Amino acid sequence: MIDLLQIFLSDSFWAASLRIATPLIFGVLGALMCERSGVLNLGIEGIFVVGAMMGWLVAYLTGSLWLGVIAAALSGGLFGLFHAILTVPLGLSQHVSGLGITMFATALMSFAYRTIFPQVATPPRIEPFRALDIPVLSDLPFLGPVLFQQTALTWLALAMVALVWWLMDRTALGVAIKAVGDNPDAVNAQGLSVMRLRMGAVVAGSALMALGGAFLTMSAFDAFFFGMVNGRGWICIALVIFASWQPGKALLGALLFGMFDALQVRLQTMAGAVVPGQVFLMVPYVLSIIALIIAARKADYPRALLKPWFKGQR
Amino acid sequence: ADKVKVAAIFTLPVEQQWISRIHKALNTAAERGDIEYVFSENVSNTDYERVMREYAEAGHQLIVGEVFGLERAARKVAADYPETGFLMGSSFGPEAPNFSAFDNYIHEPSYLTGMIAGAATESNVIGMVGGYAIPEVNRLMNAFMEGAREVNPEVKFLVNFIDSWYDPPKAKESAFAMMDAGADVMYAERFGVSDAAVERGVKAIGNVIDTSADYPETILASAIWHMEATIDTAIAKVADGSYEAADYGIYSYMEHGGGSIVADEALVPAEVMEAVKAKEAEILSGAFTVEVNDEAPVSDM
Amino acid sequence: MALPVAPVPHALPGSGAALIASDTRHEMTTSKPVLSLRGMTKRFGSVVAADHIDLELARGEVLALLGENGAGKTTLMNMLFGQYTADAGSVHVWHEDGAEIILPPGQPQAAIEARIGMVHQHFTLAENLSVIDNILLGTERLLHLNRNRRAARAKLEALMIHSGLEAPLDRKVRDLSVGERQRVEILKALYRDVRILVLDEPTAVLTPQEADTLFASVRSMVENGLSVIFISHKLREVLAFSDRIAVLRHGKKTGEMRTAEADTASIIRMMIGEEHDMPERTPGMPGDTVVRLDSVSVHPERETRGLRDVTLDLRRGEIVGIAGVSGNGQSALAQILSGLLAPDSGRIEVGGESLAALNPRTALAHGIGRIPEDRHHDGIIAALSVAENLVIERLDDADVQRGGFLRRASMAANAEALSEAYDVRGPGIHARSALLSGGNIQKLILARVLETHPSVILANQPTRGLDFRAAAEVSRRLIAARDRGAGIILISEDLDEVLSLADRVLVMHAGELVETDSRERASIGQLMAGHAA
Amino acid sequence: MIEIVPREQPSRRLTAGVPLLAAIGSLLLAAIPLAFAGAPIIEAYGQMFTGVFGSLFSFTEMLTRATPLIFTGLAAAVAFRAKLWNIGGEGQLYLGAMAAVWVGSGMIEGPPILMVPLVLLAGAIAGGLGMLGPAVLKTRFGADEVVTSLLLNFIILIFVQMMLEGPLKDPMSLGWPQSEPIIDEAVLPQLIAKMRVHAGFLLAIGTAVVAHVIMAMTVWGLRIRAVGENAAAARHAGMPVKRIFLAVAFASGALAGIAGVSEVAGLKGYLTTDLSPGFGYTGIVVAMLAGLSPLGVVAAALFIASVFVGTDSMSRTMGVSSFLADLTVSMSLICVLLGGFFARFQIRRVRTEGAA
Ligand SMILES: Nc1ncnc2c1ncn2[C@@H]1O[C@H](COP(=O)(O)OP(=O)(O)OP(=O)(O)O)[C@@H](O)[C@H]1O
Ligand SMILES: Nc1ncnc2c1ncn2[C@@H]1O[C@H](COP(=O)(O)OP(=O)(O)OP(=O)(O)O)[C@@H](O)[C@H]1O
Ligand SMILES: [Mg+2]
Ligand SMILES: [Mg+2]
Repeated sequence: MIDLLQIFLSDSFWAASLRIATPLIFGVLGALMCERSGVLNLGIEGIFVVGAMMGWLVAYLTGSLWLGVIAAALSGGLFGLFHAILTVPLGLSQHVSGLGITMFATALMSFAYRTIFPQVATPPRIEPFRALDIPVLSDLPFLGPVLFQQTALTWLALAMVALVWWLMDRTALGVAIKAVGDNPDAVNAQGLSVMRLRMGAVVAGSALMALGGAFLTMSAFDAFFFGMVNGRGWICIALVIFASWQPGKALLGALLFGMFDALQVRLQTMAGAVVPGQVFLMVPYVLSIIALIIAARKADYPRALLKPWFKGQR
Repeated sequence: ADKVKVAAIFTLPVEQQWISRIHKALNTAAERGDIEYVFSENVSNTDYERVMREYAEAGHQLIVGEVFGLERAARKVAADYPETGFLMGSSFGPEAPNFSAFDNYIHEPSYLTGMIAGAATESNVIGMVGGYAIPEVNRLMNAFMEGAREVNPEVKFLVNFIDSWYDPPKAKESAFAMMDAGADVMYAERFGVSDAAVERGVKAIGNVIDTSADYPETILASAIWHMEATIDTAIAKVADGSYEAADYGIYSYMEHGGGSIVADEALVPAEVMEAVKAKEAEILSGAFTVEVNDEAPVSDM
Repeated sequence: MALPVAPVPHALPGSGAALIASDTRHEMTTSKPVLSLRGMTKRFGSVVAADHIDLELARGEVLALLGENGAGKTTLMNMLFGQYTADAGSVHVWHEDGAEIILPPGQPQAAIEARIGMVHQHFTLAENLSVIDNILLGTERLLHLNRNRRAARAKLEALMIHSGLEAPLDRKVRDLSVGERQRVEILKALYRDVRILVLDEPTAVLTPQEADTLFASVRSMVENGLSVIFISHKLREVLAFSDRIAVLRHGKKTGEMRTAEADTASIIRMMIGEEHDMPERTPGMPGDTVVRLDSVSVHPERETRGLRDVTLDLRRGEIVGIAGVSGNGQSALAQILSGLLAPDSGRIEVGGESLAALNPRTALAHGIGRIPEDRHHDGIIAALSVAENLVIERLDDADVQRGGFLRRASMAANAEALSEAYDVRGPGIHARSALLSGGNIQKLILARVLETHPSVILANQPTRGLDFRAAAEVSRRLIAARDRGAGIILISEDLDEVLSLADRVLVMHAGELVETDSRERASIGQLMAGHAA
Repeated sequence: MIEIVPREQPSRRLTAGVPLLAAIGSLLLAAIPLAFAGAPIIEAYGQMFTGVFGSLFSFTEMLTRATPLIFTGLAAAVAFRAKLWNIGGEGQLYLGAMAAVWVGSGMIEGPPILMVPLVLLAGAIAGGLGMLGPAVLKTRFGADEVVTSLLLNFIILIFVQMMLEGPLKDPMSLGWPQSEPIIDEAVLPQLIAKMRVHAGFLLAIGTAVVAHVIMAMTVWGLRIRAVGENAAAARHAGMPVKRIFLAVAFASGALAGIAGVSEVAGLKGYLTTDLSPGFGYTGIVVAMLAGLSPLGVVAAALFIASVFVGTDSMSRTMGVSSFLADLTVSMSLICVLLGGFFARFQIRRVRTEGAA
């Protein structure tokens, strides 16, 4: 118990929680944008891979991290556009299209990587984002290490929470996106374009997801590996429902998951001798399910989620 | 002479450290002109047997790979193609007439790196991050721990498995957590651990491959696996028609050049180096045997 | 697009809920046209929903568009508004200054810019959004801060006062009653300062009072130059509120006339091309009690009104009509009898057995046939075929299954027979019932319910949205069932319907049920509003 | 401008032709990565064909790979029919496999005629319970089953790992985390000597037929469809909606569980954590491609397996990266998806003139 208390009091635990949460924040915000507009994007896992690979590759080729970030967002958006075309104007099954995008993106990135680097034993490395050392702030006790020794991408993620919240909750565009996810007929009858709103939301959301992948190769690590996304995209699909499609709660959900994960590592090392290590690996997932049960409220469900819409049909 | 046709089948991409050693040895042989080399990577367990048969049917003379988790199937295939040589990473023994087994028996250099780590730690806490608790990993960790204990009976270990071969960010977080708990030397079984060590300015011990150039001032020493001895022996035997089922595990031992230690002499004190050298000599002479222990290691703090 | 926030143009000093007498109506002959539809044509597969229809609308005119279910009314209006892309034809609109424009087909945005507003037959509201968000949707620049809405809110509030249409601006639409939703729909159109307003069956879900209020407000705006096309199946409304009538049949316009010169019989003749008589009410012959509710109470929950101490006796061979403004507890009452809701206190006696609650299964077992209020939601499973929908309440019967296997042939025979008997028209018994029109869906449900000869029938809004021929058919069937000895509870907001069918009338208000002997619209209306008679 | 309108009758010719067109389309697309990798394209196509139809071996290998996909495809198809979004097929597959090795590795012994059904039953129950959990959480607490069943995949896989390092570990495995082998009596027999295809394949076909009969011809099928299409109306009509929902959940999980049994008892002989390369997830795709029709699932699974096995084998003979197989499968998936669209809808031009 004392140990647990120590963990919770240590700044490095909280810093780790935020670090682990960062890719999830991007991902869950992206998923939220898509689903708010009525489109489920199961392509997320693959789009993470795209972001991880393209961000890293462009940074490696150009030497510029920010170009990498932009490339990740653009290529994520491109795959999002693909999903959007299949599911919005063509109205194809969002489940299949999403899973298809994940398979396609993952395979394409693997194939491309192997074709570009046929004979490497260890992948080339880049100089990744470093913790921002902000004078004074970084030296604050507790808050300094937790908040102000993170990399620029973590800050970007937090900024995105604010931006998405502002967009969804404070602007007419956000209202329109929510409306199109709720009842496309309402949007159409008011003279707005269902297609453009949905496609825009899916593309933007997918770009955000890709940033989550980029964080993995450009901030959390400095190289691309096959399989390194390791289910993080799926976690975001779960978190967005936990968050009831709200940006604030999305941040909370991602942080909770990051916290559970950071806790898991520490508990496993401490008590690994007594309990099988796997018990701790399950912790984040089990606690997420419990959190979902407690939080399950469905009022805000985007009612048109998964439902294709065609002009002039009922 | 004709080139030996060799095919390799890996269940993971060739970047995986363990596999990269086999791949490297095969590539070296191919560059030398001894073999014609093809490979399939990332082959799932379900497809492995088919791929073995496809290569065997295609007339490859030697098939290299790893059959952990599909021993029975692989041995059945080998039995169906007695003319083909199979050289497989396996925890079990060889099987006549043509199924040979090897494994990463570099517990000896691991023991030696353990000595260096044990001497280097000031907090007396060493952190170890692994992928999965499988024998191939466990035996190296256990030897490492024994080595560290020999020079430093006070030393304690933190052990963690991340349940993934390829999640450097996760391995990194694991390493950070251990450093928070006091570890000042890290055993880097996975990618990501040394990165964490660099960031926090602590030392790390490498495993299987030499990454010291990537992490300046950080890697004290590494236990290196060399597959050349294993591969070259097998190729030679196939070439002269004398290939038969045998235990190739010993070719990973130090006496065959299958395992070695590289240490950064600038970071390791001379007297420690001396002790290590002495132990290395004992191992090579057979005066000292490093125990092979496949049990999963656990934290003892 | 940004709308300049202007003062309400159709401002009126006060608005009465009284009917506006027909002599205050405009004389359309003197007015200029604001809208002209020419040669409008729309095909859906093999169906020609609209076949070269021409229609004119004058400034300040109220045009009623009539026709049976499926005649093409909604299709025509959807083409006007750009929801559907017309196959042929053009839409001409004249601005105040006399300039003529032709609307590009298939673009609601263009219709909106030409200041045409449409209230759709089915709600087009985003339920998770607030009323104000729904109304302002599409009127603001997309990055407009939606907190910055003082002007818009002021405009809306003025609009609500002047139109007499009140809606809670900050509530989520999902929490509103259908009546409130209908008002939001109309406010949505009016907010855009429309010159032409299309109302597609605006009163289908409104109470007579609400309908009167609505038309009064519309009338007052018409005085100020608004032009209106409205669609309705309620001839009383049409006769009371329109200036002119246009009738569609099978996608073609079959006639037009001045309302002043029209009467029910002539309209019907134009709609169906033949005479048609309405069912006559014959007195019932009440027998012994089949259902008794004994001081049943339900706690109110969120937006559904509860019940307070409701006691009700239903006898064989009678129709008990329950009048009242919807939202006063009717749905709780209906749910209890359907077996979807357990009362918090009180007993239910069915067929001599006293129960704390029913469930759908026991309700069916006790011979209670249910015609649900929302036929799409509760009544049918749209993706299943007509034949399947006809048996979903009795899947265990021997003519439906044997050893778990469906008896398709017998089901088909059953469906053929019932479709014939109840005149269920559609693409066939094996087609998805989604393809049936509302009226035919209702006939399907009626067939399913009546075929089992239930001793009790709960008919909740059984003719809502039906054209008069379909509605008359439903009425006739209910009367026949009664005469066969069934006890029927008829819940309806349509007082005319209650009066024309019921042997006894009860009024529901605020969760209480009061019996009345009166057959006067006015005095029942008083009860419905909560005033003692 | 164009408008998308549904065909009155889904085109028969197209419905039949779509898989063919899609296959051709995706194969044409595969030329792009092939060209990038510098392989001779025509020859590659020949190899792709040979990879599936070139020998009895390659053909049976395709059937072997299709077998688990049929089961997981059926699991998804049945659940999705009732609008139960079971994304947890992968986890349920492992539960089934775990139960199979638990029961079938010597705990009980008996003649094959008893052991095989027993092992299947154990796997089915384990998988069924694996989906019953999320379904109960849904009916009791309203917790979304997409999330819970998805997260359970991770939990179950970690749990399997734990069991394989603990109680289920084979003491003879030299420390490698794998279960004891299934005893011979519980093994699903080989269909053809020396070929891997096993009785699980016939069982899969049989199961698909039974599922088809149930869905199309029985009252239960009608009830399941009713609940899926409109639960409110089903309840109103007196159907025990919750019970049906839970029963479907159990059946769906059981089907995925049998996929696991079939893999361990028919193919691998024992359980490891890399038993399935994502069969649970691919099953969802198979089901959707099949339009949730049980017989369609068989066709879709055979198609996906053919593309995979053919391309995988071709990548080896042509010396291109074996990631090409996954790439081609994903491309053909998208092609089939698009093809289905053209069978159901037509695109027509609409006039845009008229603005004055
Ligand atoms: N989106 C559509 N797809 C296919 N057919 C349609 C569609 N909309 C309308 N129809 C067809 O057009 C015809 C006219 O339908 P419409 O909705 O215009 O009738 P209506 O006159 O409004 O009937 P009601 O009085 O019941 O509202 C119908 O018979 C139907 O076959
Ligand atoms: N999506 C559709 N595709 C094809 N036909 C349709 C479709 N929707 C409706 N129809 C056809 O339209 C006709 C009338 O439909 P409509 O919905 O206008 O009927 P309705 O009586 O107005 O229903 P409601 O009273 O519920 O408004 C029916 O004959 C039906 O077969
Ligand atoms: Mg209608
Ligand atoms: Mg209509």
